[in-house]
Amino acid sequence: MGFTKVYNSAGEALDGLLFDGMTIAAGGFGLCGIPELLIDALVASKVKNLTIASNNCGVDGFGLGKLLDTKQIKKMISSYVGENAEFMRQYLSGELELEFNPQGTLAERMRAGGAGIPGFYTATGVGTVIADGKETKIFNGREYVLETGLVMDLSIVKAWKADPSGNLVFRKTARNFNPPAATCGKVCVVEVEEIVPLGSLDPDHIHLPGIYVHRIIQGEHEKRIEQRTTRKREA
Amino acid sequence: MGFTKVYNSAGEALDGLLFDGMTIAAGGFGLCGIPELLIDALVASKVKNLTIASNNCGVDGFGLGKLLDTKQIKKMISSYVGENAEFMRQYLSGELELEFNPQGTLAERMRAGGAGIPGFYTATGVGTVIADGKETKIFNGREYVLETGLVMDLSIVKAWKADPSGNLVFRKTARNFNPPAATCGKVCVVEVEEIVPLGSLDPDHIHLPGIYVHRIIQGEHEKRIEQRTTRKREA
Amino acid sequence: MGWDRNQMAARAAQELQDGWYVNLGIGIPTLVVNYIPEGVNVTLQSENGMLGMGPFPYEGEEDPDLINAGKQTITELPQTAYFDSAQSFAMIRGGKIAMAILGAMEVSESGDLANWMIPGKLVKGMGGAMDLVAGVGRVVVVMDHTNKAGESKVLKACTLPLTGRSVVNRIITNMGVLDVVEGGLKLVELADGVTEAELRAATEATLVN
Amino acid sequence: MGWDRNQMAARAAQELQDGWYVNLGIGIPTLVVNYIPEGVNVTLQSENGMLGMGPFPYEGEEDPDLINAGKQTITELPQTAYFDSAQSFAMIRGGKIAMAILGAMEVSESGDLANWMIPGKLVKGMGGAMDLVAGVGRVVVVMDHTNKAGESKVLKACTLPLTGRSVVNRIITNMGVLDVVEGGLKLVELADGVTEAELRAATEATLVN
Repeated sequence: MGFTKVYNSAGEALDGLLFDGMTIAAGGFGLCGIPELLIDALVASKVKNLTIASNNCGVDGFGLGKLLDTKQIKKMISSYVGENAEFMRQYLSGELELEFNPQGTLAERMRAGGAGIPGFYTATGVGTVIADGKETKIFNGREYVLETGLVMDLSIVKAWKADPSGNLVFRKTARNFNPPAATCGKVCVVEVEEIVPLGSLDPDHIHLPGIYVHRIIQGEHEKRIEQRTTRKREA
Repeated sequence: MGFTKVYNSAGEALDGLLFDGMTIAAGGFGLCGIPELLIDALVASKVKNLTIASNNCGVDGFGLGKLLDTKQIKKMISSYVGENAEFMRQYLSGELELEFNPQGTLAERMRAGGAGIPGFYTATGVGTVIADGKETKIFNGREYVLETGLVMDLSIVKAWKADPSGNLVFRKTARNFNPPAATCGKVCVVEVEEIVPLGSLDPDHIHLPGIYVHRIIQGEHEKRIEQRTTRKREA
Repeated sequence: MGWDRNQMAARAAQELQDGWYVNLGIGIPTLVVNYIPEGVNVTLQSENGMLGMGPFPYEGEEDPDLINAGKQTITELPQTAYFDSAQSFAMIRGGKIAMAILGAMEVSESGDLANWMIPGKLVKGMGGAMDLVAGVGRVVVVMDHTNKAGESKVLKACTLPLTGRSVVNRIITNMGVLDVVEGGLKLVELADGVTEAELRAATEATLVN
Repeated sequence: MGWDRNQMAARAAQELQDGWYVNLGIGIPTLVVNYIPEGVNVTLQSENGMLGMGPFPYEGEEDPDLINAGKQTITELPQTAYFDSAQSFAMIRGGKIAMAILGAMEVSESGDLANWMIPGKLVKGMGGAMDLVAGVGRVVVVMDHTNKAGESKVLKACTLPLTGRSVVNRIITNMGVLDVVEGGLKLVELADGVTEAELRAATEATLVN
């Protein structure tokens, strides 16, 4: 059994996979379910001119925002800038390319790329700038725009648990973009909170089968909360 | 709480949904995970000229094969005839229309129909009769054929467990076509082995969220085995 | 004069029907959940991957793995199901959600909606809004009738980049309720203390009978 | 003369590499699992929705909810994962499976494959074969070199409806192993007791050096 998917650190897990100008799909929504350790390893690697497909770009100074600070990102493919000041600043100043994708189109483009579907039609964005320059087609009297599948050089993903064969389980809304992002990379590296023994995951409860996963690391996650909202207990 | 998804019988669950010439998506692979009770109710209803999208058409005298015996099916959309003698006989004699779809294309057409995707490109079937008369397009130097999303009047589906909100859990390989079939019907009726109380399914373990499910029944299933293969215990 | 944010949310809540699956946008739409009528059981979808969104957690019970599309910590309910973003937008695009209630920067008389950017000034991003307006059964917009400068946000044509073309069914503002119909907007209801003349004066869009 | 079914399967098993995900077709390919070399860990995909297919169950332990693509009762392994048909073919179409080993009625020198129907006579259906040959990394065909009438099944061009065009990489028959290369087929290996002259005589396709 020479073959193993389990690596000791994020740096090791990315060894040999990085090159300047590469494309990366990243899981996560806001700061929820983001591959914190792999992002730190990308910062440490100093790989540059990255094109990253991710719904958001973290926040100022955390998550993918760290790679904005170090100017390692050439282009983002995202649906939301939101309150990320440095993201907006780099985009408005022209330092950063930004390809806006509607959130569902981005998720479907990742899934399609992983599923061998090079193009699909959606009504999302028809009649808006999103459809500019794209082919459209009428189905049953309605206009749809052709969107393409995304195939990226690398996927970086955060899951809750993995077994050594790479079967993944996610937790609550931290699942989000992670499974589709995992499928669209030529190589998929996953960080988890816990690697559990083979056979300890119920085969009916696996969210993403190990075939999509090439390398796994276990580590500690900060899991920062972006908007802490609570209610008071009734007296 | 006037609104409920739970019905008392397959006949009740199909009440008001059936009409001659309608289209139906059915879950199941071979005889595994097929909606036995809803098929029986379709036989009893005498609804006719059905177009059914299902990977197989049961076997002689069981599963969807029952609807072949009663000549209620006008057209099948399937990937496999296999050893179903009556299916092959009706097709070769011209009594039954048969639209062959590659298995993966059929599954994806169901998923696409349910996901608001009216068309997608696949390399499957390029250069074969499957691509005859269909649009093709080159992406990155390779030819792909345009396949359409399937939207059917009704989905009939078999799951293992449901909660009253329609959240579904499947068991082992009985999952198969059931989730994509469930999503592509304008109305989806599901039969399960057990309806469990709300809150008893782990929200991370739900295979198909209740939003796709309109009516649910619980009942007894024969679950016939098509090919019983075993090995001997070592002495 | 007219409705405040909570009254607008309460009015929007009257749009909901028993058994519906609904997506609520960020801002005023979030408040709708506080006014769902008795006996009306709706399930809230959060497009980051959840059906059956519950209220904010009690202090100390926040879970970083459980947030809504506005990145706020929330809780689950007995009927909750989680799924990934591709599945989430499959159900949105596939028309499985009965209604979306969204905020807006501008709405036009033909139902065009703009709510994701102000060129050169504010780049928010469309998030899931373009998918929602293209996919859900019915789109209700909740917003102030005019901007801070007193200019109408209910226009003949939007001036900002669109989120969707001909997608809005009903507009609920602080001044009343308008439906998008053939030829323009139709007044459905006036807010408390607002006259038809006042609403007409604050509306750039064509009003039809 | 040449290899029997089990020897063909054993030869096909030599194609497997450690860590690979593989799909085995119905018939002789099913036997490949009995000959996987020591130290080579492969995971079998069954296109009806399973990775990590185990052996047949012990008598009395058959589970109607657990079958393979040939509808045979099987078992699960510690690494098994189940999924639906859309996900199953997403991974097939998406190139995640390293190799498929399939049976065939005919193969051509340009790698065309026919294995799903004989017009007017036998309608089997393509099942998942068209998706497999279009999607997986490498396609190996295992079949008899000739039909019952002694006619070559290794042809210049297929006569039956195709499963895929230019999709086969390697052909393993009872007479030997052939690779699809530029200009025709290249002899890789002769089966035990088969001469090159015998193989050439039984092959309609062009053989190149």
